[in-house]
Amino acid sequence: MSDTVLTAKQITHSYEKENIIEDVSVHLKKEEIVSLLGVSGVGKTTLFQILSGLVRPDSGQVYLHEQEITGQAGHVSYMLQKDLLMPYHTMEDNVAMPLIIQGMKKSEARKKASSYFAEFGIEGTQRQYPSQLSGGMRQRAALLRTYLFGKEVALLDEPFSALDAITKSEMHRWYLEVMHRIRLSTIFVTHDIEEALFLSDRIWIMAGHPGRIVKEIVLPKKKEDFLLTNDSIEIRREILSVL
Amino acid sequence: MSDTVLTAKQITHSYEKENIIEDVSVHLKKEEIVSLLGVSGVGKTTLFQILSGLVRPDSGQVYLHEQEITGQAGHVSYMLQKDLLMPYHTMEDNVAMPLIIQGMKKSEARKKASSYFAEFGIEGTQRQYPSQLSGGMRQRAALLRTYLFGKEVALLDEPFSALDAITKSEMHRWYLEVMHRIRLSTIFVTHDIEEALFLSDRIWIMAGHPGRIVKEIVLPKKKEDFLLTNDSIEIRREILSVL
Amino acid sequence: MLEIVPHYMLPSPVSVVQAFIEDFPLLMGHAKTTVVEALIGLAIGTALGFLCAVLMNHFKGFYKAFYPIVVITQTIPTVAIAPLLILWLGYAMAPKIVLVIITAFFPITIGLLEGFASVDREAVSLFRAMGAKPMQIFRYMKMPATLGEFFSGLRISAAYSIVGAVVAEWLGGYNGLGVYMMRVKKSYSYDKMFAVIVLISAISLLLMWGLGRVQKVLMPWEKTKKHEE
Amino acid sequence: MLEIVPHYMLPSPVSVVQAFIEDFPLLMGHAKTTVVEALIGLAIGTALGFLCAVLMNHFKGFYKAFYPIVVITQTIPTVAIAPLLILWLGYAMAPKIVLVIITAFFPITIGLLEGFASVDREAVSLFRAMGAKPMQIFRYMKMPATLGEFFSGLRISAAYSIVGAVVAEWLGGYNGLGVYMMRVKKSYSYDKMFAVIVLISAISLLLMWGLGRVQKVLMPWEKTKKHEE
Amino acid sequence: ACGTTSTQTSSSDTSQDKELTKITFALDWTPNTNHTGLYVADALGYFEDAGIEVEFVQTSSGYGSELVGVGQAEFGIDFQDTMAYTYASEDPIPVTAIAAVIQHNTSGIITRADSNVTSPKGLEGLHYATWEDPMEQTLLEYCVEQDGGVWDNVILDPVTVDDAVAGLQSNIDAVWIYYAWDGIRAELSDLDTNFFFLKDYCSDMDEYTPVIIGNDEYMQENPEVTKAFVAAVRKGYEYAIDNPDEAAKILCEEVPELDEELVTASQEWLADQYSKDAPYWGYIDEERWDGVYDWMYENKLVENEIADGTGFTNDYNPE
Ligand SMILES: Nc1ncnc2c1ncn2[C@@H]1O[C@H](COP(=O)(O)OP(=O)(O)OP(=O)(O)O)[C@@H](O)[C@H]1O
Ligand SMILES: Nc1ncnc2c1ncn2[C@@H]1O[C@H](COP(=O)(O)OP(=O)(O)OP(=O)(O)O)[C@@H](O)[C@H]1O
Ligand SMILES: O=C([O-])O
Ligand SMILES: [Mg+2]
Ligand SMILES: [Mg+2]
Repeated sequence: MSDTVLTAKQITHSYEKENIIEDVSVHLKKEEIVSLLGVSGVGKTTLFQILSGLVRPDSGQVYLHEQEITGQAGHVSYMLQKDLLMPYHTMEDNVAMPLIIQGMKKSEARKKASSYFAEFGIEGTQRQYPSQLSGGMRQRAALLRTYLFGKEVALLDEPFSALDAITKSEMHRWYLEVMHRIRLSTIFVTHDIEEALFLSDRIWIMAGHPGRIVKEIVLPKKKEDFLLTNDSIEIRREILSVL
Repeated sequence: MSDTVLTAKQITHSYEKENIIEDVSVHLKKEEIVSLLGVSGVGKTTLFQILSGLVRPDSGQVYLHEQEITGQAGHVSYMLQKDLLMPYHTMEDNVAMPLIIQGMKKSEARKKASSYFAEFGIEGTQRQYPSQLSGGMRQRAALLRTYLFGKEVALLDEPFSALDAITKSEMHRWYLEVMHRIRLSTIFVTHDIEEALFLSDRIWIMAGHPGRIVKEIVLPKKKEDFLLTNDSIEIRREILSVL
Repeated sequence: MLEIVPHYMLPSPVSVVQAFIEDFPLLMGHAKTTVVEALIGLAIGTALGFLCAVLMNHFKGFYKAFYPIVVITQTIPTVAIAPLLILWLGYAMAPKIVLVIITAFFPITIGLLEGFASVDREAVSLFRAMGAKPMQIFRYMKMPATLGEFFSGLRISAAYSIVGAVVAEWLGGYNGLGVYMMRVKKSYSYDKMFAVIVLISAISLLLMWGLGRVQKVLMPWEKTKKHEE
Repeated sequence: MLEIVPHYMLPSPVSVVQAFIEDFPLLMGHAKTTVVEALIGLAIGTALGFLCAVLMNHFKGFYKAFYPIVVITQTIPTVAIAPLLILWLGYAMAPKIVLVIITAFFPITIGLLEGFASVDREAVSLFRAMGAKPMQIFRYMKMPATLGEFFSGLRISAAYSIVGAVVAEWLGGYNGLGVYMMRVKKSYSYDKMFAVIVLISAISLLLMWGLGRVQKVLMPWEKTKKHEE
Repeated sequence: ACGTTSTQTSSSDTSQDKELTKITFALDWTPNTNHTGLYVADALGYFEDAGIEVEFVQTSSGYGSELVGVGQAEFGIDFQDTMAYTYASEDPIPVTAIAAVIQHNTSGIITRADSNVTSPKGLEGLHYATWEDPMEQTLLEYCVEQDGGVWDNVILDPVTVDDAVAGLQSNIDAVWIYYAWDGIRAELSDLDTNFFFLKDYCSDMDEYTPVIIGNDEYMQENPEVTKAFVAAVRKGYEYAIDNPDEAAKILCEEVPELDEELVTASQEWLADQYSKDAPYWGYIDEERWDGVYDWMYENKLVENEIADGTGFTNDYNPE
């Protein structure tokens, strides 16, 4: 058995007869973090919707290990670009929803969800409703909810975009720690090149119209101080030139 | 007459009996750009809601020039943290809304709004509905709509957070150009320190619980290559230490 | 002894069709009256329901004072007000239209009130920030956001309007499907009775279908929604 | 000669109150029957309306087949089905309950259908991504998102339920406010007639008030919305 | 207020152990003095003595034949003229009249006194409230013309007048009512009115209205119960004829919603009418009955001729 967890083969998809993404083939390996970069509107979210099975592509297939999951939702953890917290559920229930969906008893699910609130800097908001929270707090709650999907692959669409530098790096650290502990594999969309450099093992750059993966950058394994090396400056230049 | 356009005096506000921001006094000068930094949940959006007159603070006053506008909406251009495009209006109508509200004829307002679409990279979406656009495109439409408010002060709550580096720097350039041409004064919330350094004349740092403006940094006038100077590295360090 | 429907009360489909064809000109004549009453009543009822909802949504005092009255109008049986209506308005269309109005305005008011109440507060904030006056917030935001609820109320009202006019015609009148219905019922003409009931249902369905079309045109954004599953 | 309301038809408030007090035990006895019919009818009608809406929302074929039938049930005048209902169900509460059910289920179905149709597609996507089954999407998302529309339908149904039972009682029966009403009307006791109308309205208002309370409890998130202006 | 005084309700405490035959009786409308005999028979135990338990059900008007026909009630009240339509149809409702509640048609036209109407001809130029029934209009036309008037000169206002006294104070001048209830009520009111009986102007068309009807199948299968039932009812009406005041009290007690003053006055008048000119209460005269249906056929009110003897029998109510 290979160590590839998620594979997309020749994905093409259109909206209103116009191709949005074309011939996208990618694979994600176990415990890998890949970031997806690309200008606004290039098709990143569309690709995620296809990988998550929410949208069936016009052509192409998606596999989880060897199992085809094209157009089948529910196999991967997916954080949508909007936070999509339900205004009619408390924060606790919103975050606990994936557990409840998986059949966990409501009280237990709440307890489990609630136990992560402090780590995410939203302790005390359990009984509040989403409308009472700040944008960044809502984004963190959505991330926590995604984590509780508990799948082995996570697709995160701009998970840290509403966070300040401090909160963001706390979340980064938490994420890397969790990733390794639960052997999670991740693809995430970001517009922050530093974030991509810091977090990822590989970077996919999507460009063109229709959008394709035009470049893949493999980053060196160890990242301590990598962001300050000449290597990284080279890579930054490369990324910007492709975009 | 002084060159101060917007003044906030000793603003304090609470939600559910808990003070969120306390004793905030700031002023904004003509043609100035000030960025507001602060960790998630510190009260930046709350301050903006008060400055824009949408929320009346528990205590304190807001002035536009010498006129008190505390709790009076409609005096400044305000881009909310969510894009808030109306699902039932076309993109064109969404963007043209401030002009329509100000009494411009619908057809004329549409034409005017539409003329900016290309510059914002959303040309061709005029007749589409917001749900058909990507996150970044929606954010740009919201920014364009805010520009069309046409007030002399603009409050922008994370206006560029959903944009990739390229699109973001295009928007930055456009903004600086417009700013000077129409003599606009701006406060904007950002989590991107580089962006704050690049765009602003001053940086306010909000911190604490309840949130206060704990530090103001005045940046040197000319910014060409400023981001690569030692000065700027010093300032970055200062900001991170305060946050 | 108990059949599902006693044979003497259940005309054969053939005889119903025959009755329909035979009385066709008569039925059309009566139908015209009823449809006119129903449509005028529905139009005025809609306008009135709309006005009520807008005023009740806008003025808290008006809401408190008006809500019980609105409910009470629905709880007074027709027979109780019918004599007064005839006294004031005569036997022609006016009292029937009034009864249709009373029936029609209520679901519209309730639907709109619910719609207005569930409008996104942040969208209201945005419009206020633009300096929008209440009327503009209403026109460009609350109203389109509430069109769905409005149509759901209107659907209910429309479904009641034709039969509402028919029932009102029982109070007395020169013509209308209600008058026809009472006459054929009195003479135990079950075939004609069925024919007129079918006609009433058909007209109502036509009205509902028309409403559906109008809604599609007025809510074009609904088309663009991706369908799940 | 034409006064606004002829004096002989308009009893003084004092005599209405007197009539109410005098007939109080009798009224309460009748009211009990009517309220029981209305509440049972409303409860079953709500459940049925709910079921219809869920099935119609979930199965496109069911929707197409059922929508006309649902409309038709509302367009058949009571008198036309009354003899059959009595034939099948007798003179006791059953036929009245059935008529209340027929009245009550419709606004609920229409309200819910509109609610389901306007549910946020992206929220549905999120739940599908979580691997939620249709029932779970319904329970944790569609239903709470649609509670507002549900209550707006239920309000309409509730407003009709008491008077619906009263009107149904005119068809025939042993007791109930409708029976009382017809009797005092035939006796030309306008004071008692007004007393019973006031009672019907009062019970209806009480029911609506109760619904409002229930809605507040079931939709706690509405409280946290900031109020504009 | 009606029925606060207490009279004896059940005179019979015999045969407690006997199984009573349950019967449902469909009234034509709300209980009124047309029904007094029925309520008396119930209150004074005549039914119980006959081994019957009767439940009265109030209905909306116009269902008598249908409800009895389908068997939801064994007996009920209907009117001779409305029954004609079903007897003339291809598939008649299986009901038969078994007793006349009142011998003669006690209905007629009420007008304000200032209209000075004393006979049908007087309706010329006046506004008459019609409920647009062919039978109604044909019979009234017949009476007007018999009286030497011209029907076309009567102005027809298509409105159902629930309250004649109220109606006469609006733009209506003439209303068709039953004297025993609405006529008496008008007498009790402040309004000065005139009234004439229709039967006085159409002696060849004096219909039975109202009549007690029974379900054919039930009556064939239970002739003894039917006879016992009619006998008890007859005893009740005979009591009402002899004791109008007491009978009124009983009705009021059984149906406390009714207005006692009206009931008492109505009862007083009706006492003489129930079996007027008849050999005994409930008797239906064959010639008169058939004559009504012949008249209706001749006047094109029914499409088919109704055979003589259709729709009634005195068999369950013998001398
Ligand atoms: N309507 C409300 N009701 C109750 N509490 C609220 C409400 N709105 C905001 N808050 C609270 O006020 C605090 C500040 O929120 P605010 O939105 O101003 O933060 P922010 O600085 O904009 O954060 P972010 O960077 O995450 O957008 C938060 O703790 C939030 O929970
Ligand atoms: N439902 C839809 N109907 C029509 N067009 C759509 C729809 N969804 C997306 N698109 C179009 O597809 C293109 C790609 O959108 P997508 O959301 O995938 O971009 P993205 O790369 O995620 O951008 P961003 O960084 O701004 O979020 C855009 O041009 C958008 O207008
Ligand atoms: O038919 C009558 O009611 O007189
Ligand atoms: Mg996207
Ligand atoms: Mg904020």
